[in-house]
This record gives sequence, C-alpha cells and structure tokens, in this order.
Amino acid sequence: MAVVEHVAASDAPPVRPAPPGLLRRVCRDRTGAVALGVVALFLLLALAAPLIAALYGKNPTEHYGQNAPGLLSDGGLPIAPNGGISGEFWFGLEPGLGRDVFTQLLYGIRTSLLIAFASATVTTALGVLAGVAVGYLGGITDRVFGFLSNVLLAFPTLLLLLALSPVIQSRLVDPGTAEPEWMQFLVLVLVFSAFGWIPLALSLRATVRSLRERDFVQSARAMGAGGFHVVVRELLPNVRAQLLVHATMAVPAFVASEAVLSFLGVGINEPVPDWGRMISRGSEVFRADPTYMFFPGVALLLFVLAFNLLGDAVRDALDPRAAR
Amino acid sequence: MLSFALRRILQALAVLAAVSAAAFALFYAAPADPARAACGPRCDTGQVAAVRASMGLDQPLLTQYTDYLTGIVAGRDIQDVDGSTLHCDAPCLGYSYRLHQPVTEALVDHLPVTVSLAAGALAFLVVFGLGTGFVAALRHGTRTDRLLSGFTLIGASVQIYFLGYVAQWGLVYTTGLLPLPSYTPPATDPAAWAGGMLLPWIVLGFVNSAVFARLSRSQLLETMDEEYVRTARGKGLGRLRAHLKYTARGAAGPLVQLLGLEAGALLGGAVITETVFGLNGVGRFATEAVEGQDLPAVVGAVLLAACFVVLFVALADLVIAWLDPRIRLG
Amino acid sequence: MRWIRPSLAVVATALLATSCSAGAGTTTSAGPGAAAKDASPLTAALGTEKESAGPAPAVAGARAGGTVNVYNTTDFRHLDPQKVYAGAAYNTSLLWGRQLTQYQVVDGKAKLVGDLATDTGTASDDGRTWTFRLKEGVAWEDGQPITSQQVKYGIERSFGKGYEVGPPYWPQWLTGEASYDDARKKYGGPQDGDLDAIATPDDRTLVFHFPQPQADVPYMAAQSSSSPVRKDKDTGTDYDRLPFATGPYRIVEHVQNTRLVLERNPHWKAETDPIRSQYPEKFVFTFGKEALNINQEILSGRDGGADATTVATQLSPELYQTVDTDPKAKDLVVSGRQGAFVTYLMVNNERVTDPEVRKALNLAYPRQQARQVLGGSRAGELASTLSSPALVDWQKYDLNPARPEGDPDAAKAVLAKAAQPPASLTYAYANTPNGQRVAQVLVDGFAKAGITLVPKPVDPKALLDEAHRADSPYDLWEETSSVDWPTPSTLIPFSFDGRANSDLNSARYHNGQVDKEIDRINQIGEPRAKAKELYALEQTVMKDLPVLPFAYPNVNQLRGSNVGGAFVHPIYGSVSLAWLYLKA
Amino acid sequence: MTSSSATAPESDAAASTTAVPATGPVPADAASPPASAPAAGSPVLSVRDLSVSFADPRGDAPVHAVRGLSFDLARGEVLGLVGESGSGKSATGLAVLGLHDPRTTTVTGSIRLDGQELVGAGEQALRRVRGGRVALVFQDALTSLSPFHTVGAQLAEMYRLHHPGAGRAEARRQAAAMLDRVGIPAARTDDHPHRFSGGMRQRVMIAMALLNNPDVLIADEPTTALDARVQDQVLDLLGELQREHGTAVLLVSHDLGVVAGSTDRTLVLRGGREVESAPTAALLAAPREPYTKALVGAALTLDSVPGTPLPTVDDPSPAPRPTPRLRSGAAAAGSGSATGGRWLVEVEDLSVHFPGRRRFPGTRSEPVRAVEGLGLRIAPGETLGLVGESGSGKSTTSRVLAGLQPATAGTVRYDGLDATRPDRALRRRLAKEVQLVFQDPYASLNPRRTVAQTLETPLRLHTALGAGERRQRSAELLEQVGLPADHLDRYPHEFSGGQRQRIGIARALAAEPRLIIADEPVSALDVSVQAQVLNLLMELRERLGVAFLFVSHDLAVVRHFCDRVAVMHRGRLVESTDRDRLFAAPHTDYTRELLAAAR
Repeated sequence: MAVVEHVAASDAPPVRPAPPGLLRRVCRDRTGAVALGVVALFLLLALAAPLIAALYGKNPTEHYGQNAPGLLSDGGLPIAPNGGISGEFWFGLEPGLGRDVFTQLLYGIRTSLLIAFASATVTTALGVLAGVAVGYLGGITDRVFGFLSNVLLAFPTLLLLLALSPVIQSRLVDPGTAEPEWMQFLVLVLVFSAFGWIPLALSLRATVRSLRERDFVQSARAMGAGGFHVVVRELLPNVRAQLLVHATMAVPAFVASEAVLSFLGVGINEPVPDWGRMISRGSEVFRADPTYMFFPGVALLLFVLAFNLLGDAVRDALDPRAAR
Repeated sequence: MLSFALRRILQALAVLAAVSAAAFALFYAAPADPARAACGPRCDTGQVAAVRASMGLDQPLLTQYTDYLTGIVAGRDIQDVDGSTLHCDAPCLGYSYRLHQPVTEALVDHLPVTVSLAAGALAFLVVFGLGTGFVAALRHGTRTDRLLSGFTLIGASVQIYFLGYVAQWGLVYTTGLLPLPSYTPPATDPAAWAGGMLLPWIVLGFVNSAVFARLSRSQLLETMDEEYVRTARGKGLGRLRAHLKYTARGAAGPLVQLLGLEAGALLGGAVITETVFGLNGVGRFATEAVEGQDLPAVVGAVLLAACFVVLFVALADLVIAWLDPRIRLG
Repeated sequence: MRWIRPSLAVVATALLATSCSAGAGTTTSAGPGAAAKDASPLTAALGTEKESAGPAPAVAGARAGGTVNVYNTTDFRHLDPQKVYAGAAYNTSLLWGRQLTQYQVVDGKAKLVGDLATDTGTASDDGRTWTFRLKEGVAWEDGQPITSQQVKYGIERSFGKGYEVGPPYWPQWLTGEASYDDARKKYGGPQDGDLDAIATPDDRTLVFHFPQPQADVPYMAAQSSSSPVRKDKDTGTDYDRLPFATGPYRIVEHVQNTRLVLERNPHWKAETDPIRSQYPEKFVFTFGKEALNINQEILSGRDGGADATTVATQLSPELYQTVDTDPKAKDLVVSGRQGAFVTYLMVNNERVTDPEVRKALNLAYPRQQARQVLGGSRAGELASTLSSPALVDWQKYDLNPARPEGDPDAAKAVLAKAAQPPASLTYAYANTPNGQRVAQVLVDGFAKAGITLVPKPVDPKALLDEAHRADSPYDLWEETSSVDWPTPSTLIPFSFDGRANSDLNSARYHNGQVDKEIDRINQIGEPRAKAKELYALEQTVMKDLPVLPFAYPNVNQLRGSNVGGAFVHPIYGSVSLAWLYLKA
Repeated sequence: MTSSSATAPESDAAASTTAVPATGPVPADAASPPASAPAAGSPVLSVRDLSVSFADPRGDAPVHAVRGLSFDLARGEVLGLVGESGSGKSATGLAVLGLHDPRTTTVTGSIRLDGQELVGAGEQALRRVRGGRVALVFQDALTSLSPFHTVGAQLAEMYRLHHPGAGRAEARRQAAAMLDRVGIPAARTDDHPHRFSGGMRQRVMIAMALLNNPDVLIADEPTTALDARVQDQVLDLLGELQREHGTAVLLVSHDLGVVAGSTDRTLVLRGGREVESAPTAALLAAPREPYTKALVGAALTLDSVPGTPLPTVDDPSPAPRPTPRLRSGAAAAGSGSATGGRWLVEVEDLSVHFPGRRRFPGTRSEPVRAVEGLGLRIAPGETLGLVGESGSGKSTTSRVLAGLQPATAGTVRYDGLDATRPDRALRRRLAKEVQLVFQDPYASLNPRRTVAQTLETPLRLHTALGAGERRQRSAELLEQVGLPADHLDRYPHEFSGGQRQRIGIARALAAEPRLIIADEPVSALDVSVQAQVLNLLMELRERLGVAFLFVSHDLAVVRHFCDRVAVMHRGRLVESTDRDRLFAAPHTDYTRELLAAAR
C-alpha cells in the first residue's frame, strides 16, 4: 500500500482509471454479488408478495386448516407429513390455526423489512445529525454527548425493549378501539430508534473529530466559510462511505432485533405475519412439526446472512484497505 | 496510572448514578400500577391506596429516588403490603412485592446461574474467537481465511434461539450426545454443572464470538502492517513469534474493550439463552419481573446489568492502560 | 364467591399459556386419573368419624424411600396457609400442612373426612353452630401438640391486613357480614384481640358460632385457611416463605423462585392421618425451568427425570405426537379434569343487553376450532353448563344447543330478530401466544355470522382487573374459574347475584327473581338439599344465557417413569404429591 | 516462501565466515580510500537485475517499484541510494531482507550476500540473515520501535536471537553497552520509546541495528524525520560506528545533502531504474545525466543566488531573470520607512498557551507555552521567513495570523486594525485578504470535492461572480499555477503531490489576497518538485505583489525565497532581521548552530 501512495506522488500524473461505481465494485467480489442477488430477491418477494400470493391462490390470514376438514388433527397438527407440505400448501400449514406457511413467510419479509428500513433510516439520520454536530462542535457538547452515550450504552437494551414496548403501546392506544397495525410498527421503530443511533453517532463523531483538524477544513474556515458550509460541503461528503456501510449493516441488525422481540412476545401481534412469532410458535411444536420452525428460521438466517455479506462487500468496496 | 484509574472510576460512578436515575424515571413513569399488581385479588381502591402508600408510590418521584439511593448505600426499612415492616440492608435495591423478598436477595439467588453461563460462554468466546481470528489473519487471503470468515459470519447472522432449539433437538433430545441443559451448583457436583451448562456455553459463546473473531482478524491484520512488527521481523524473529509477541500486543486494545463490553452484557443476564435452555438466571428473573409488573425487581435487574457493563468497561480501560505504557506512563 | 385470581394462575397454564394433551376421555394413564365421566367424582356423603381415623388407605405397590424431584416453571405465589388460594398450592401444601378436614381420595373418588378433626364437624342450631374436636397425637414438626387455640389463631389471621389474597368465607360467615370488607371492619385480625365467634372450651375443642345458618362449613374447614398457626412461630411476611409444618413433611429449605426442599416430619403420625402417606424420603422442588425442558427431562428419564413430576405445568404441545405415537411416553402422561374449573366466554350483560344477541353469539361460537388451537380434545371437554361436573350431585344439561364448530347461518337468523344488532363487539384477551390465536379463531368465526369482533390484547396479569372494572370497556373475554369447593354454593349466589359488584358478578347479570331465590336458598342449612335448589336456579339463569360456557378444562401432566401413585386430584386439579412413591 | 534445504547449509557456512571481517581486517578496510573500495575483494552484497512489483489491492495493474536494478556493495563501503519518492529505493532495501508480503509482492533477479542467494531463500535462512548479517534502520523510529517494550528489552532480544547461547543477563549487558555507545545512559535502558526524543530514538534504532556486527546496514531515510542539527549528530554517529565495525552501509535517502556528506558512492534511482552511479564527490561535481543535474541543481544550498529561478527536470539550466528580486533591498529600507507608510501586519508580544492535560477533575498540568511574547511585522508585498525547529511555535504563530487560533495575550494588528478581536467587517476582510498554503498536499484538499468545487468556494464566499464566471475564473487560476484548465472536474486523488500543492496555491490566490501564509509549503515535496513549486511562488509573488509569511525549517529554502527572516526557538523570537544580514552575521549562538547544521 505505502509504496502505491509514493507512486501516486511522483510528479508525473499517474494514469489510473477513475474508481468504478460502487455497484460494479461490489459485484467484482463474488460473494458480494451473490449476497446482492439474495437481498434483491428478498426485496422483490416483499414487493411482489400480493401478486405472488394471488397467483399462488392463498393468503396469509385465512385459517385453511380449520375451515377445511382433514388438514389438521384434533390437536391442531397438520395431518399430512412434514407439516402438511403438499402441492396446495408448498411449505405446509401452521399448526393450530392452519394458515398457509408460504404466504406467511412471504408477508413476513414485508414486516421485517418495513421495520428494519424505517428504523435504519431514523437511526442513520439521528446518528449523522448527532455525530457530525458533536464531532464538529467538540468541547463541552462533546463531553456531554460522551457521557450520555455511556449512560445509554450501559442500559440492558433487550430488557428495556421488553419492558417499554408494552408501556408505549398502552400509552398510544386507548382501550375500546382496535389497535391499528401501523401502531405496532411505529412502536417498534420508536424503541429501536431510541438506542440504535448511538453507535453510528459515536463512530461519526470520531471521524469528524479527525477531519475537523484536516487542512482542507482549516482552510475553509480561514476563508470565512460558515459552519453550515463546513459541515455540509466539507465534512458530510467524507463520511458518506461510513454512512452507507452502517446503513447496510443496520438493516439486518434491526430485522434480527424485531424477530427477537416478536419471539419474546412483545413484537408484532396476530394477525400480521411475522417471522419471529412464527419461530416462537415453531419452538412450541418443533418436536411434533419441525418444518414450522425450520422455514422461518432458515429464511431469517439467509436473510440476515445475505445482508451482512452485502455489508462486508460494500465496506470492502469503499475501503480497499479493509478488503485486503 | 493511578490518576488515570481514579479518573476512570469517578466517571463510572457518575454514569451509574445517571443510569439509576434514568431507569427510575423510566419505569415509575409507566402507566401499569405496581400497587395494583402487588395488592391481592379483591383489593378495592382503598386498599390499593394503602398499598401504594406502603410502597411509597404516593411520594414525589424525587423523594422515592433519594430513598432508593440511600437504600442502596445504607439500606432501609420497607413496609410490605400486609403492613409488616422489615429491614432491607445495603445494598438495598428495593423490595419485590410479588416475591415478598428484597430484590437484592432475589438477584443474588439467580446470579450463580448467570455467572456460570457468562463465564463459560466468555471462555469459549475468547478461545474460539481469538483462535479463528488469528488463524484467519495469518492466512489472510487464503481459502482457510474465507472459510473461517464465512463461519464466523454465520455465527453473527444466526438467531440464538433458532440455533439453541435446533442444537437442543439435535444434540440432546434425539441423539442424547450432550446432557440436558440445566444448572447444578458447581459446589455440589462440578461434573453435572459443566455437563448441564455445556450446550448453553457453546451456543452463546459461538454466537457472540462472531463479532470478536471478526474484530480480532481485522485488528491483527492492521497491526501486522505496523513498522515495529516489520522491525521485529527485520531482527530475524520468526513470523509467528513476531506476531505473537508484537502484533498480538499491538492489537490487544480494542479486543480487550470489546471483551469488557461482552462480559458486562452477558453478566447482565442472557435473556434469550436462559429462556431457550430453561436456565433460571438473572435474565429469566428480569423477564418474569417485567411480565409480573414487578417494578422494583425490574429496576433492580436493570441496575445490576448496567453495573456490570459499566464495571467491566472501566476494567477493560484499566487493562488497556496497563497494557500500553504510552497511557500508563503518560 | 369463586376462585378468580387463583384460577387466573391456572388459566395461564390450563388453557392460554401452553396447551394441553391426552384426550380427557381417552387417557389410559397410571393412577385413577381418568376422572372425566359425566357423573361427579365426589362421593356424596361426608366421611364418618371411623373413616376419618388414620392411617390413609395404603396405595397398592407403594414403597418407601427416595427423593422425588418436582419441576415447576414458577414458584407458588404463597405458602402461608391463610394466603394459599389456588388448586396446585392447596394440593402441594397437603405435604406440610393439615386442616380441620380434608379430601380422602380413593380410586379418583374424593371423600371429605376429618383431618386434624375427628370428623367433618357436627352442626347444631340448624347450621348456626358447628363443633370440631381435634384428634389425639396430632403434632407440629417440633413435637408440640396442635391445640384448638392454634387453629383459632390461624382463622383469626385470615381477617388480617395482607390476607385479602386468601378466601373471604371465615370472616364473612363468622361476622355475618355479606361483604368481606365490612366483616374485617368488625374484626381486623389477631391484633384486635380475641375473636368471640370461635370458642375453645379446651385444647381439643373448637366451637364456631355463626349469625346465619351455614351448610358448607365442613368444606370450608378443608381450605388451607383452616390450618393451625402457632403464635410463637408466626413470622409474619416470612411465614409465607417458611410455614411451620404439621403434615408428613417439613420445609428445610426454600429459596424463592429457585428451590424448595422437604424432608420427612418425624413428629407426623400416620395413624392420625386418613389422607396423606409418607413414602419418599424427600421432595425437592426446582422452580424456573421452561415447560419444554421439564417435559423433555421427565420423558427422557435422564438426570433425575425418572424420579420427577410436575405440579403446575402442562404437557408442552410439541410433545403431542410423541405421546400419541410412543406408548412409553403416553404411559407417563397423567390426565384428568382440572378440578371444578370451567372456562367461559364471558359477556358483559350491561353492554350486550339483548339476550337474542347473546344467543346468536352462542350459536356462532366456533368452540371446536378454539379448542383445536389449544390442543383439541386434550384441552378439555366442551361445556354447556355453568357448573362443573366435579360438583356433588351434578347433572348434565344443555338449554342452548349449538354446533361445536359454530353455525353462522343459524346465528344470522337469530341476530335478525335482535332489537338492534351490535355494530361490533370488543373482545379482550390475554396477550399470550395462545390468547392471540384464540382471538384469531373467534374473530374469524364470528365474522362468518356477520358479527365484527374487535380484538384487544391485554397484559395477561391485568385482563381480569380490566374486565371486572365497573367501567370496563370490554364486551367479551375468556375466564376460567372454579367454585371453592365441590358444591354449587359458591357459584350462583356470588357470581350471578345482581346486587354484587362487578368484581364478583363480572357478567353484570341482573335478575330480581334470581336474587330473591338466592336469599331463600342461603337459609338452607342442609348441604344436599341446598345443592338441589341451586342446580335448579342455575338453569333459570342459563335461560338468559348471561355467559357462554366453553369447556371443562383438563390437566395433562407428566410423571417420571419411576414415579408411582400419580393422579390428578379430582378437587384440586393437579398431580397430588401426598400420594406419590418411587417404584425403585 | 518455503525454506529450500539447498541454501540452508550454504548459509550456515556463510554465517560462520562472517565472524572474520567483523573482527580482523576491519580497520585496514576502513582505512583504505573509499573510492577504491569497490575494487577491493568480492562485494559483500551484490544485486543483479532486481525487480520488485506490487499487486494493486483494487486488482488493477501491478505497480513496478524496481526494474532490473544491479549494484555491488563492498565491505565497509557506504553506498548512497538516492531517488525521489516512488523511485523504488525503499523497496530495494526491503527486498534485500525479503520482508515484503509474499502475497502482494513479486521479487525477481538475484541478491547475493557473500554469495548466498537471498531471493527465494527459505524463511530459516533469511531469519539468520536478518538482524544478524544485514540490519535495518527505518525512517521513523517512533513507529519502528515497539511502543510496548523497553528499549533495553528490544535490544536484548535482538542480541539473543543471534546468540542462542547467551543468557538474559548477558544480553542485557550487551544491550546496555551498545546503548551507552550511542550515548544513551544505562539509566534509561528501561524506558519505553515514547519517552525519548526523535534523535535519541534514532540512536536506539542504530544501536539495535549494529548490535550483532552486521556485514550490511540498510539505513532507509534514517534522518529525514529529524531537525537539521540532530540530523547531523545522528549521521556523524552512524559514520563513526560504521568505521568502527567496518559495516557496509546502504544509505537510502531522497536528500542529496545527506548523501553528499556521508557516502563513498552514490546511485541515483528514478522510477525504479538506475539513472547514474558514481563516486559521490564525482557525481556531485559533474553529474552526467540531465536528471542528476537537475537533482543536484534543485537541491538548494546556502550559496544559491536568492530569488533566481531554480533548475528543474524539465529545464535543467533556466535563464536567470534579468532583474533578480531587488525588493530585498527595498524591504530592508522599507522596514525603516514603513514607520512612515504602514505595516500590513504588526504582532506585539503575542502569546499562545495550550491548556495542559487534565489530571483530575479540576487539576490540570502546566499549560504548554507554544508562543511567548512574540513580535513580528510584515510590510505590504514583503516576504518574511519564519524559521525554527519543530515545536518552536512557528506553525502556531501562522495559525494565529490566519485567525484559526485565538491568542492568549498580545495584539495582532492588520492594516492598522486590531485583528485579535476583529469586528464582522474586519473578519470578512481577513478571510478574504489572508490566505493559507499548507504543508501536506494530501490533507489540504478535500478528497471528495472536484478541483472546480474547491476553487470556487473562496470565489463564492468573497466575490459576487455568477456560476459561469466562477468557473471561468477557476480555469484561469488553474492555468496560472501551470495546470491545464480541463483538469477542473478531476478529484484530488488523480493528481500528484506537486500538482496538488499547485491547486492549493491556486485556491489561495482565488480571493486575491494581500498576505499568503505558507506553512512549510515545499518540505513535503521531492527536491525537483520543490524547485518547481518555489519557482511558481516566486513568479506569482513578482506578478501579484502579494506579501508572504513563509514558515519553514529549511534555511536554504528560506534564504532563497525570503526578504527578511525571523528565527524562533521554544516559542520565543530569537532574532529577526534582513536576510543577508542574518546569513552573513548571525547575532545569536542558536542561529549560528542552525546555520552550521545547514552547511
């Protein structure tokens, strides 16, 4: 590496191609390409869920097993082997309610993605705001923020989420009226956002701190450029990469957290399809009907894995030093 | 070094104070009425009011908080719903009206499980994470590297409850390769203790080791480029020895930091793991407290967890300072 | 008055939290657990003095020695005899606690006999005065004899502050106050000095004086709150953790929510006790395990699982197939009716005033599907009555026949006749996985009949408080509850008395004649006559269909392969430990 | 790299023989005239047709650092390897020890140490060579010494590695002795590197390198990071030890000055190829190749004619401007007359203190007095050189003038107005009329903004020009600093260091300033580039008549460029006077020392 730098420094302008687009660079690395493909597939499935469901002729809420005899046993378990997998129900039936697993999975992607993307957006926005501002202002603001983040990071997040999400819910919904679905989503996004922004803010703060001392910022300030110009024109462009990486990494993290909450029973309620809740139901019956835990479990694994791989690929593409 | 340590400890204390205040405000602001939860079945409003008084919930929040703090420092007398008062000695984290037991006692009852779980998991985490990280770094760019990185990434992506159930199913119930996950006090039967905790250790350790492994790999790779490592090799030191003596030392900082964080987090109670394996540790205690609207218990658990995090992060910083003369000797 | 809160603890296990297994009728499990016939398991007659003498009838093939492991997900809420008010806790506390009377169970048939008392009590002054005599040689764990004053002191405690969690009957009956709180205003517990209503002429005699005739004193005398307590051992709050034993076992260690260890009580004499036996050396309770792990350990028989049983947890649903397919596993299932519990779909009659609407709901009610998500016939038998088959002299009846899977068209027809059909009904449910699933079923099923259900998830712990609040906003909710003892006396008179507050009469059922009838029947001092009248009254009530009976829930539990004598107690509805032994 | 058993035994033999030159014939060898050294005996190190290339991490075409290089190094000889950055001199040094990362680097050709082939030799063999027979000294001792171990320990390890028999005590004794030899008291052997000054650290490095009497010492820019005076001391020490041990030295440097004083022979590299190789004296006196000529010419010495354009690679012998800058005299007069006319900048006992480290909440350690009671004046159009060693407070001073650093005490008057607490209007004026040129061409440009965006910033801030005009103007600026206008839309990373520095200058000029503060504007550049940039600055100065505050540690450059010179030491002004007077007759000892070091 070091030597490459030197070469660039020799006074003859080096003939090197302008760096190719991020997408191209991500795809250059095979795993990156595959990951991108899988992620894209999931996104596509999420978007086309209604269409696919229509073609497939099932919906995620109808209790097929209960309404049509011969599908579920008296105990509510699918009668057909492997969790009732058949030409009609590709991934089988849900024990008890007898809903169609395939469409549930399909719509489950939407739930996960909606919450994950929303949370990622909010936290990224908050993180950038806080991180850049604090990093640029420094001084007392910085100290206060440092302390604040220490406090917030000391909290056992999962416990808080467990304890708070019902509270918030009951705060927002008045008894007597049915709780709208968007409310559940809102609540989750809120609780995630409350803590999710800190890591990004911390790392940005560090970056901006070092950038702030860089000569080009100094010269901008010496030229009488205002804080706004410095932040927007000089600093932000230099943390773009960091943002992108964080955002890509944040999405799977939130998908996982959402699943955890639903698994523990404080996430998304019936009848909204949700992977975490499917897994927890699966864990109840997985001795009798392993398939019902297998599908959401593996789907979730693939989903998160793909996103993480993509995140790595993006980081490597943006930062060749990390790529090695 | 001493001044550094003192400064660090003061900081930690400040953080703890803030955490306690925040937790207090957060939970006692909740709509759920702890008095109702604590009072018996047919409590009419009058009785609930009485209970609320005996719980001190009628006091202004600030007073409650100061009482709480004094309780932690000096212990305090607490009135149970039946009017009987009992002394809860320091560090008093309040009194659980659900269990009719001082929260501190209850936590102490559950702590051994969590500590065993955390300790084992951490041990696995360090050995496995550092091992894979080191090998991957030494062999970086090779197939081994990609294999290990992929493996750890799976660890980072898999859901611990999914893995936990599948592992239990595959290794315990169907094949019986491993003993049933359960906690036996190590004092009574070390073998049973280790056996019962083995699977939880592995699962928890593996899932948490992913981040650690990835960090150690990148850290080691970065430090390998340091000039002083090159110097060491220039001295005629073998590659491995140079890395063990110099690279590892140089990469230690962030790893220790992460380890501190992990340790704190795990000791605060691994809620999911304890649920999946039916271990009755602090995490389970906390979740049950949440379900039972047992506010004192919840706050107590939160504080304990926060304490562990703060403590171990501070500890990590001290270790780092001790490792790096530039900080130690200023 | 009915078990509300305790039943909630059971609701969590019986129907909502984890579902059940082995079909009630179809079980072949060991022990006389198959108590699910339509006839009452209760032998009508009260035990005589001869039947009340110990020792308990020997359990065939029983053998002494060994340690029984008891795995429970959670600790018991209370051990203080005057606070215990839940089937499982009653049943378990038999191990260390003795009462004036108790149920002797033979072949799944329960008979009330004298426990500390020589018989089930003798009434005089047509039910206003009851006299009990304590047996010779009944002693505390430290060898001191049990005196009538100590029994009295125990009952006095149940007036005290903090004992609201216990049953209200002694205070109400002894003071003659209809309201528990008024009763306690008259006498507030031991600190108010001596309770005149109970006389103790000598160390072995107790005489109860009641303002009104009381028919159910023998049954009340079997309640845990009729246990003696010794002043010098009364540690107040801590007595709830470590009570002082009179039964065959004593508590040597109790770490709350973690561990409870019982050892044989050397001063318990078998010849004084017609109910309990003392086969195992020790009982070791482990709390805080997950149902899944408990069942796996017991099934696999590893790590002490063979010697283990469980009191409060149900057979986890994931084991259905195993149990159905694997006869060895099936052999380990202990099933039986959950005491006198009945699960209803409660209706707030002040909000759903039109009986036609309630009838429509009853017709559309998809009972079978609801039961299916809970484990099907294992979960229990579909119900048509308010009272449980476990009651004395119970007879089956069905005044509002409905198809188990629901009949939308019939419902629509009835609904058409209604004055004004409701736009929508609010259904509050405990926010547990099963609660959510049942809600899905109901929403789905009622929708077919054109009834929109608005499901409201409520924190399980708060559900009943929410539903019973005077200003409760909910129309429908599920409730599982039980009478306090196997006579109908505590059913209609408490829960369908229009004058009672919404906490007792949670259906908000108001019917003048019924109220009058209640007053009349309450004056009857002879138990069986009273019961007969109450059954009649029950049918009057059911004509109005104030609530929709759902099921008589079952208990399905596992016992280790080495555990013998396990059966579900016909009254308390959980495996009774007092009869257990280890085969090897 | 797997150890090839073939070379292993051979290397053993070689290793055993190395004892001989180290002890016996060394003095004689050292005594013999260097010029004849190559002829005498077989070379200890002979490199033939060496090529080194690195794979690009982005997967682009590999970079060829060294191409077909050949040279010999005789026993006890000092060979200077001179070249600008990227000429492959460092790569050569590393290749000898096989320290490159085998995965990214390919080394071909032959490197023979006493006949033992090192290229492709096994790790085992190489380890015996490294530190035993060939030792390394890197440029920056701070990063090349382990911060975690005491210097004593690091030396001792070096010793034990190559004396397997030796015990710890023995090793420590040896280490202490060697450290003492390089002038580090035994008391400090247990200190960690960060406790030493730059010079001391470099001494430690040298001590460590020579601990095992290596046949060859490779010194890679051993003194570049040091101040002139320390530089001399270290070089002298190196020379002494080299003669004592008769070690052959490969001195890698970009600085002809360094090479001139301390090498027998010099090899000039460019783009990885040999340009010219000759005995140093000869090479400096009469360089054959134009590139060498340029290098020699560009390397400023204290006897250049101030203000004259310097020879560059493209223009080895530039025509001296008809009228070399006379302002110097004028300025000298001006300094007197300026009392009548008015100074552009007046600084009166300026002090800047930085708060010390926080020990405890509350208590702090002593504040760092970066600048203490400084007084300066700059007349319009005048160039003031601010000279001093690192840490003398010259950069801080310039930051105060640029308004980036508040003064703790004292006044700064700009154009007669108080600039220490400027009002809005003055602040705007200062922002427009005082501009900065920075040292590091890599840090001074925002990597994420195109040249156009960078140049237009000051225009947008200080002129009323519309978008079109702004672009027009920036194009002009770019041409003014000698870059084609069509580079406007490129990003900084597409330019070389010198070009970036030009862009930096263009940015400074954009606002048509009256004072440019240039903080070490050329010291990060290669000699030839340095010359080009200096020429550019001088030309612009003539054309625009802008005043300069020229901060530098390099006396030669200052002397060539400035009218007046102010010398700073430990935050205080030592001496401030007319250039010629200063260099002719320095008043203070400190200035004399500086001059001596520069000679």
